[in-house]
Amino acid sequence: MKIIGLIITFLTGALLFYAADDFPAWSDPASPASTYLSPHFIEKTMEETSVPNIVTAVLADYRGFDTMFETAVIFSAGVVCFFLLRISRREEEEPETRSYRHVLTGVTIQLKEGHKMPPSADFERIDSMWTPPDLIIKTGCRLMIPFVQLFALYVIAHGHHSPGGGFQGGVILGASFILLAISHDPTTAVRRTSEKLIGILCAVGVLIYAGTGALCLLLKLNFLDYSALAGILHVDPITARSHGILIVEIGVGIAVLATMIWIYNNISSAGRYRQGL
Amino acid sequence: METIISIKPLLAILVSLLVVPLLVLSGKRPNVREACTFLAAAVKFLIILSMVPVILNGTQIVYTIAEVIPGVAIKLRVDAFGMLFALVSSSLWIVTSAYSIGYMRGLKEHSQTRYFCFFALALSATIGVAFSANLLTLYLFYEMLSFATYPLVTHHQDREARSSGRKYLLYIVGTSIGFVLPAMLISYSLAGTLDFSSQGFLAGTGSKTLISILCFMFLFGFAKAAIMPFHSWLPAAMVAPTPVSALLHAVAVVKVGVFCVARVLTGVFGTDLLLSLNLGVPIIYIASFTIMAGSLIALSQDNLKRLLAFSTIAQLSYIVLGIGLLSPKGMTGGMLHIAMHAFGKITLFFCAGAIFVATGKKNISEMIGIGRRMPVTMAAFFIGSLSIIGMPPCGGFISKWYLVLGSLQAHQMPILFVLLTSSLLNAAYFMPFVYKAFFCRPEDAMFENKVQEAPAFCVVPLVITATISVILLFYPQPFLRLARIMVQSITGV
Amino acid sequence: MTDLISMVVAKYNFWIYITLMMIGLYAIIAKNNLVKKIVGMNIFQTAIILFYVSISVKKGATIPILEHGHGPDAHHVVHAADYINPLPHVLMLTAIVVGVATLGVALALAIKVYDNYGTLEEDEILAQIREK
Amino acid sequence: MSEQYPALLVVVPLLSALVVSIAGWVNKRLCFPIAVAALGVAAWSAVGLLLRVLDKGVIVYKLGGWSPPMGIAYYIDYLNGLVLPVVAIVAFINLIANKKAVEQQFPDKIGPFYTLYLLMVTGLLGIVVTGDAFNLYVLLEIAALTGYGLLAMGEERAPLATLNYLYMGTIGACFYLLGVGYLYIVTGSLNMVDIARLLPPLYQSKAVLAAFIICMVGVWLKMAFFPLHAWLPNAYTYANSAASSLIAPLVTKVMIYVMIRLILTVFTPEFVFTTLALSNAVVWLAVIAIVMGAVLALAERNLKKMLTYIVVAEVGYMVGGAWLGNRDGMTGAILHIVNDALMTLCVFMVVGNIVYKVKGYAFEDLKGLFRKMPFTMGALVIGAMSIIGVPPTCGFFSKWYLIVGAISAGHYGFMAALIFSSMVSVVLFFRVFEICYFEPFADHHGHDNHPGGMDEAPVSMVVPLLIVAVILILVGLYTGDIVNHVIQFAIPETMV
Repeated sequence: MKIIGLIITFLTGALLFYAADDFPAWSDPASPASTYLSPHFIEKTMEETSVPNIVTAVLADYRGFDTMFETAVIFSAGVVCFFLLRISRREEEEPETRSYRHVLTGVTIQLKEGHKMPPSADFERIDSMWTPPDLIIKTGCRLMIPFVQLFALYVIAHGHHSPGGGFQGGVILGASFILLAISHDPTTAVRRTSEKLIGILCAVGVLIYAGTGALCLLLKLNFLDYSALAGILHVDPITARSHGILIVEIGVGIAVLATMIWIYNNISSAGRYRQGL
Repeated sequence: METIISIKPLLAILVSLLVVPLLVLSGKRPNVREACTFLAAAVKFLIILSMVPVILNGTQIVYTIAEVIPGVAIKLRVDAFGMLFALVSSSLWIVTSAYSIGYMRGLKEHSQTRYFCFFALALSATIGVAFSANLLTLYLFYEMLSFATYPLVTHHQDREARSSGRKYLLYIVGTSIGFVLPAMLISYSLAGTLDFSSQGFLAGTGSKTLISILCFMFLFGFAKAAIMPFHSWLPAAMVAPTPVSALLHAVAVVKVGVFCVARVLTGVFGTDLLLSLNLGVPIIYIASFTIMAGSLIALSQDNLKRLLAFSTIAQLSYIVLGIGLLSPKGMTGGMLHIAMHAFGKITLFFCAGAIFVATGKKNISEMIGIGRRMPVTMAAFFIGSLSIIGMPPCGGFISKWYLVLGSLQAHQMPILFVLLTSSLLNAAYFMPFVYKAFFCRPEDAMFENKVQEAPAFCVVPLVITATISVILLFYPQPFLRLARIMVQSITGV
Repeated sequence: MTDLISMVVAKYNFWIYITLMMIGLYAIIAKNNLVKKIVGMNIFQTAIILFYVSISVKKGATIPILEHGHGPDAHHVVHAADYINPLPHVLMLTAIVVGVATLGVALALAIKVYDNYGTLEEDEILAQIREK
Repeated sequence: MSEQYPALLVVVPLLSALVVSIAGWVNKRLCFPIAVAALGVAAWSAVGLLLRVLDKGVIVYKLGGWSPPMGIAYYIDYLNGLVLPVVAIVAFINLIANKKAVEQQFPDKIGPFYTLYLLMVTGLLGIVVTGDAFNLYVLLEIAALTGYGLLAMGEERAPLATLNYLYMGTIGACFYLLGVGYLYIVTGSLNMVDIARLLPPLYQSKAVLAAFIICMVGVWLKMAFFPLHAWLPNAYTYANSAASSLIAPLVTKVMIYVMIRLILTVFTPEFVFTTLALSNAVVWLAVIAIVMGAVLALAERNLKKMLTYIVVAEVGYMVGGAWLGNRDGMTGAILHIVNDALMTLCVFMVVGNIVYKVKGYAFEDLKGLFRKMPFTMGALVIGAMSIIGVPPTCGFFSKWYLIVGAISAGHYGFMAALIFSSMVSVVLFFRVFEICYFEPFADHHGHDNHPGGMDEAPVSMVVPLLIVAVILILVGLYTGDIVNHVIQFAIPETMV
């Protein structure tokens, strides 16, 4: 296998080296890629979409359709992880011992052979792998998370004018929740953002994007032609494009946020949503 | 050539196809089911019969089902040759249906519904072959027949049936996919059409070698014609219930094989092309070899049905021989032999089945003296064997007569010798059995001297077919006229 | 010789990406550990991203975000030569996301495989399958 | 509304996937009707598009209102106009047929299953309809990712097999992406038609050659063209039946479509068949693919795995046909996309029904099935006839064109391979039929001694299956119309 691998690798490499001969030199301003489409994007974006960040404009408008599917890709990854890994409580085998923790004191007790504790506000059920989170990390993260989230919102909202946008912001936002899960434990994080909420948010995010597109379609223009929104938003068609981009970026942000959390939860706990990982 | 467009040929095919759901639905009530079969057989026969006068006037009936490939449609055309064959097989289906009832009920066979369904399907395919207007349609129905008969051949679902079924498919489907399909496609590439025409369509399209190769691919590809060395499926297929052997392996399936060969030789290559390439000679020698070898092997058989199978192999090659002679009389003889042999051979198979139903015996050596117990059956057997040998007062005489004339016309003297010898061989394997059946010494007889025939449903059909065999000598119309019309359209004589 | 050197220098972005890609490809084909294969897969994808992004570079140009897009100075003429090509960046944003999604699915599958066989070494798994 | 069909085709399944996903959390019973409605609309739009193409010619749909090459455009011409309805209808029928099977296999995960199913169909439809090379990559990945998810839920070996598929699929998609990058670097465009316009002066460029080879290898990996097929049999065999009967008919066929699209539209036949001297070698590779697929199928004692090897062989048919470089071969390849999708659907649905009832698909599980499940087996017979290539089932006619193409290209090896594979298919299927028909053996004939009556799959599974079986024959009978009115115009006139 190793030798076959080497042969294949070198054959591929040789082909690519061979082809590179005909490529324009690095950073050549006269290369076809830089002279064919990109001047139009660079020079006309402002007139056509009123968005200074050309990448954002191309991403969410000129090639908005790609981006919608990109969001759908990440959504499907979330669904796939859930579909493959999630083990429902019914299927999961009941552990021999059940552990409970006294909320105030932190004392834990174990009950053996299927005994249960009557429901009470003082005790909460915990998994056997539960470990108490470290105080310093817990506090440090608790301080950091709001700022991380604030920054994420800025990145989403300011995507028109600076590097950023729905994906980047969504990832940062998702990371803040993952940080919570890491610094505390998954159950705490899941308690804040229930699985159902995350699952629905994922779909809603993409739905905002695709729905905006479909709305344009209902307003008698082509799919994703944001200028159709001008009537609803009471602005001129060019500004409507800019606003349309913002709407879909928010959708992307929600979808990415939710999917990051969803994938993390499923993969980190192998679908069991247990504590103490 | 005048043609009229009519849906009748399609109806003739569809009748037995459409009756299948009825048969399935009425599976629980055998009487209704058998009534349906009869009805379908009768309707089919009447539809075909209603077309006879038109055909006898020299007109052809065409009907296009679908244009599937540019230049090639699934298309039906009824001409004299097809009509001859359709007439034979559809009339015999009625008789066989009656016989099937007697046989299957007499033996309390399982899965009778399935049996009748596939029988009906097989008949659809047979008529389809007879009425095909081009090679594609022919191939379509040919394959349909191959697969529809598989459940019939393997009806008993035991190990023996499975191995026979394997052999059956191997030979028949293997050759049709391996030889006919590529040959057909090469022909299409050469000529751009596949429609049969009276002088063929391959003339002047390919090199001599290619045409010769194609010719042999077709000849051997239609393995249902059982030309050696692709014959051994036929004896193996004798594991099937006897009505299947009778109608399919004496009439429908095997005759479809020779019909296809004849059709392709006349309609695809054309007699002129074959004569100019001198391809008739190898064909008649291959056929002659099959005749002689088949007859010789038949001599050594003890199992009655296997004997009949080898006899069939030999007789089928008569037809190929007749076509291969490429002389008007020879071709007439070959085509006539389809009808003559059909009535004779089906009688023999009916007799074999009747004996099996009545006594459970399959081997000739166990049937000494059977003539005293089943005189009617054995009398019919005698008539049938006379027809096969080609002696008056049976129809077989006429077709053999034409074959002899044909070989004279084609200046093929060695063939005369083949025809003569094989007739003697035929007599040699039938007559001792008939003789022993009737005239053995009383102490050798294996049966009580008491008449006890098979059920009436078994006996009546075989009496009918035997009678028709005799009548055909005195009144060979309309088969003779159909054959003549066809030959005239091919050769102009 | 100098030709070769100048060619190598002029197109060094391609050499780097090809090398990276070969490393990734080799890892996918030849490595025994399923997670190492996933890592190889990511290197492979990253190499392609590198390739695309390197296409977009233009000498003397800056990132494709217009200065003074709005406001008082907004209506000045934009020169295409001043900004790098935005399109590859857009494409690679998509490709990155696809890469992440693939990684997630691959890891989920690896977890399932580990659940079934208790190992991630391919030869050990195959040995287990053969035993059955 | 009819001018919006191109958008509806893709957007309706996408939107409904999202709605189904939400419905999965709220009320599971809503999932199936929504999915059916969505795919119904998609199938309707696909057929509508085909009719419009027949009526008015090529349709261009500009997404976001941006005209190409700035924005992304859909091009619907005769080629994808034909493939779209096939994809949509196959997905639709399979969805309905597998309702019970899905409920049986994933009682808790109905929502995610239908979500993935719809996303997969979205991806496949998008691949077929798009006219943008990069957009195709994104959709390729959607179809692939959801496919991994669907395939991995199956038997114990499914995740490993799918993981291997994922490695290969990712390499394939990345190769394609790389090829697109190479085209972009030399032309500066991503739109297929635009690239085709810019390419002719560059035909001698090494970069274009490399782009072509890389794209082809990538696509071949995805379609499991021999010798890159190793991932396919296991991945399809161990998956659950609802997924395998969606993916087996469609994914390889859609990838063949992509290959043909690249050859016909992007690189143009002049470049592929005239400038490059590769076609003979590829056809020989296809010959090996067909022969090896057939032989490997013979070695299997397991119905589903046997069928997966047949899929591998069929890929060889289409690649070979497309690369013969003449009109007949290309016609055969395109026609076979349609036919093979339908017949693979038929046989895999049969496996689905068998698994539903018998819980197995090894040869020994099949004993006595003709008696137990006569309708299912009847459909298997028709599907088998089509794969063998018996008229009037559709499989015969595409084989016809392929062989005629082989003859007119003078490539007798390919013709021999096709005929060999037909014969092997006879053996393959009749081996199965023998087991279903003969065993358990009757001890002595003459009496009805077969125990057990009918035990057929539910009506909702059998009826769609029978519909597919009838479609197999109908498509066969209408081959002439399909070729004359559609495929003929799908192939550029320059190809003779």
